[in-house]
Amino acid sequence: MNYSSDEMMTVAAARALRDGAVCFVGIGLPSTAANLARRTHAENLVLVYESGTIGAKPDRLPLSIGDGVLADTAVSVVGVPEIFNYWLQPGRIDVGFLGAAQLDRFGNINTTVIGGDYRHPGVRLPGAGGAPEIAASCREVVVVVRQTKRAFVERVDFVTSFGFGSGPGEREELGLRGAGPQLVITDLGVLRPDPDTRELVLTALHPGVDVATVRERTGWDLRVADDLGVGEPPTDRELTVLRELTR
Amino acid sequence: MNYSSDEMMTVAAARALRDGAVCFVGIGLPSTAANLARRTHAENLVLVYESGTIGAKPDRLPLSIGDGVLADTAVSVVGVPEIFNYWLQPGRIDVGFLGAAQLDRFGNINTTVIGGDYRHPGVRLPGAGGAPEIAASCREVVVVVRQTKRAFVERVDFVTSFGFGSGPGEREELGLRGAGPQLVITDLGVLRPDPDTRELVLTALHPGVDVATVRERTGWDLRVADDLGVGEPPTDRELTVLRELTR
Amino acid sequence: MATIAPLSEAVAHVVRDGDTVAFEGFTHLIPFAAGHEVIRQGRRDLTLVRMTPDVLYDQLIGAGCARKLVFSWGGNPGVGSLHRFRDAVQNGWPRPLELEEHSHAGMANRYVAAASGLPFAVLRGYTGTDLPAQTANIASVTCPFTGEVLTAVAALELDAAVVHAQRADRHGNVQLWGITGVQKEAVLAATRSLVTVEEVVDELEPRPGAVVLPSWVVDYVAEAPGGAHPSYAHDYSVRDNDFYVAWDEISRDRDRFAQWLEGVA
Amino acid sequence: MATIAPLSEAVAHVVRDGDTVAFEGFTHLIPFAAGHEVIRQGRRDLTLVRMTPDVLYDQLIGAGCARKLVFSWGGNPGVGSLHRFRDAVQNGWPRPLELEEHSHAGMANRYVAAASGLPFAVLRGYTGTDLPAQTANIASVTCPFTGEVLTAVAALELDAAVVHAQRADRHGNVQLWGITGVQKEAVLAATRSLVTVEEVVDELEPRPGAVVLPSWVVDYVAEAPGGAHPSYAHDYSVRDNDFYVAWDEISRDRDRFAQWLEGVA
Repeated sequence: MNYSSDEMMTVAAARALRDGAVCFVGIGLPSTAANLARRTHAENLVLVYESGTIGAKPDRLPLSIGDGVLADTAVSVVGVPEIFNYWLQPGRIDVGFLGAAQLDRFGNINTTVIGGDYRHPGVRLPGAGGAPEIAASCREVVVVVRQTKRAFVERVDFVTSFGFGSGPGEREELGLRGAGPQLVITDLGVLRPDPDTRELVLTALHPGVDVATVRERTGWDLRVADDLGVGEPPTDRELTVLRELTR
Repeated sequence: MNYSSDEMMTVAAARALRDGAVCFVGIGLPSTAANLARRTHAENLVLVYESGTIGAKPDRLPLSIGDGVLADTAVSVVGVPEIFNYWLQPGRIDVGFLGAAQLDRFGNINTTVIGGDYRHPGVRLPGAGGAPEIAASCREVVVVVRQTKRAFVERVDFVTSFGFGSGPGEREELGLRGAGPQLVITDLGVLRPDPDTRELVLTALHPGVDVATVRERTGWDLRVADDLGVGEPPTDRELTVLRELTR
Repeated sequence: MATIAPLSEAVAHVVRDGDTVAFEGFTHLIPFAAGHEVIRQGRRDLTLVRMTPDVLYDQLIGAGCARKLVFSWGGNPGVGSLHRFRDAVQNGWPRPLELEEHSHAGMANRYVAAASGLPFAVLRGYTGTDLPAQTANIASVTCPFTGEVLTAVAALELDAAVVHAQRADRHGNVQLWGITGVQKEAVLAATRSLVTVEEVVDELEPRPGAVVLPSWVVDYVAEAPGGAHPSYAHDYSVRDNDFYVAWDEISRDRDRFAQWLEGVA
Repeated sequence: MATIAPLSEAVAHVVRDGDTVAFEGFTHLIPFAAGHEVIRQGRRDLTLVRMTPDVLYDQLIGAGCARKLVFSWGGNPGVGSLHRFRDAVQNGWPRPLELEEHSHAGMANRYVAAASGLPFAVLRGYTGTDLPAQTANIASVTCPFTGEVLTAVAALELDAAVVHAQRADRHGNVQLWGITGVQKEAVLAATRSLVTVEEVVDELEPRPGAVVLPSWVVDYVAEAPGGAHPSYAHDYSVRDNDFYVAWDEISRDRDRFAQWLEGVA
């Protein structure tokens, strides 16, 4: 079956979720990917939404973080303070799934302002939401974002969610308990932090994408892993389930 | 109708609760008095129990703080942390009803240890429970306790719940927001703190009790108010309802 | 005891010029009808507070009711940006909008602190981000037992809180269920409160997952059936997703918005 | 994912010599069956934690399982004192019992802090009392915004938590209702946890007021119908008030207690 680069990105994100993992899900692409995973290889994936629904099993794609289908199908519905204090903060969540307006070389995320200064921004974005603490407290973070030169920048204009700061040791110094952004999935391929430098490195391409294209759409001098892989294209089943979900 | 001094005490305690007040109720005499009040002059009294039941309307006397009848008849049942943090601590409760093993001249309460020292006590009592924060945070505190020389002491062996410390200004200095013990109801009469010295003063006798008896059963040189009153005996209705409740 | 009153009367009592006021709701149960009444009553200089200011806050901001916004995520959920919010921030139209910005965890804990009668709350939050530099309401606090440094946020005390719920009884006890967000905390954090409800009933039969606010912590209850539209009230209505999409068009243009605003008045 | 196992096996996995362990329950849902299994397994040197240690803790203390008690109210509710507890404190029998004593508000907040992954919690508590002088786990903390001095309590981190609930499903999701106390917090504060249940069912149909613990935060679930006796399980059993009264007699005398203890083994 033919597929779009967005479909490839969503399928790749879904595959990153192991069965049985507990996943803190934002709305949009992360939610689509998590629901796809639950319908394919990860039947026992636990979906936690910041609206307070734990273990939701929506029979359709939720249209917002507070969709009634989440409450109707959850194992437990709790208030918003509890979801952050009892469930996210102590490190009970395996994977946090985040999007980004800007993402930099060291995995820091900006969803606040672009251009100008904070008080007089070029573009005012929606802001932090749950992201700063998701980025801090989940065992690991997966970022799903379309790869463009505007989005993939040397240094974000505003650190909304902390990745690796400007390199190794900073998370540890700040006392952040989660491992931070361990995986960035784009419409072109996959980036992972170098274990030594914490810089995001291209580790896999989606089928049919070349390195030059990825580098063109990256705002820093992108390093490429020695053992650069190429992902599997979406299977027919993955595409069928995904299109069923999003139609 | 004939009545016992305990019945007089319970009726006097019930009468101290105005209709519509929100009352934090401990088990035992306070609970009996509050439930009597709700069945006589204070139909809209709101009963809050530390087990997390708000607005319970038990159709019989609860046998413990966690009696199922409280949950079954409550307007809302919340967890124990919430009852203390959202409901007691911010000063939403009008009246806190406390008992005491020892009560001193300045309304301080001991329910921890009597005699010896803390590590090697003469008598080990149950301890604080909710009392220290009830005494601190309710708009006012009513203490219900049988009057004996052993219980009414010059200075408590251990301050479990703070009344007025050793005199005026101490509650304010400590930042306690509630007005403290404004009323002590015993089987002999009623004591109130002197507005200036904060010392508990005998302000009313129950019918048939004389001052000498009260002074005899008080471990300090008890002051008597100039306008010492005498309470009304229990009405037939009060006694009937009380006996219905406790039989 | 809550007073049960018509919406216009209740809003007039609860929301006043210059107030710090939250119209809370986490996608679900957003008090649109009450917010529109605030626009009709011409309230000004409000400090609007909400974790997720969305279309209702875009409307209040565009109508010139707000002086300041305290929030953690301002967008049109599932659609994109809030154009009246952006226009106010980027161009000062119809008046400048001061921002105080937090994370969800921070805002939730600020409500909890206020509901608990505490001046601050402790969390693991904001660490390493650029947010603390922009407000005095984020600080640090040292654990007296371990020496660990944590984040403190100031209690979010409100003059007024407005929320929508499914039901109240005739005594003014309020019941809401489904996604219950921070509505309880907002009401408990406020000096004055108003709950609009789908219906007033004789008895609140218990519901799984329901939060109940006793009458004596609520000041006003007003019947406003459908009062959460275009958001929804679980078991009463469904979200009007088309309106959220349509809002993107309506709000992009000042004139088009002005036209919409006339329809509210 | 919780493992569903027989009670003896589950207790052996969850409660170990030297543990700091809470058997929580606020009059309701007290895990007596699990506690008796701990006595049978001969656990020693436990630091027993509970807001309201009552008859079960009197039994564990009398049986010599405990080295220390962390608590806020220790009595036989509605009856009087705990004689085994008193005997241990006043006479060191069968072994000395170290005490760490708090108020309910302090204990509840200590659980909340541990459940929240924080080293401490802030409250208005203990002020003016003689309690802070007796433990290092009560301190003060200054609000970084207002300068006000408040009370801090250290997080109550547990090796193990044991609670009783009405039901679990076959995946190990647990549901309890009625008075729910601090059971959720205790489980979330613990490294290992065991929930005994009245029954394991195919599906947890939603109940008003129910707290649900997802399977993935529970280690063991064990069926123990009637496992809260002489306390009760709301909608399953009623409290055996006669036993609480009888306990006063049984526990007053060491020999009489020893006889009772033989019946447990």
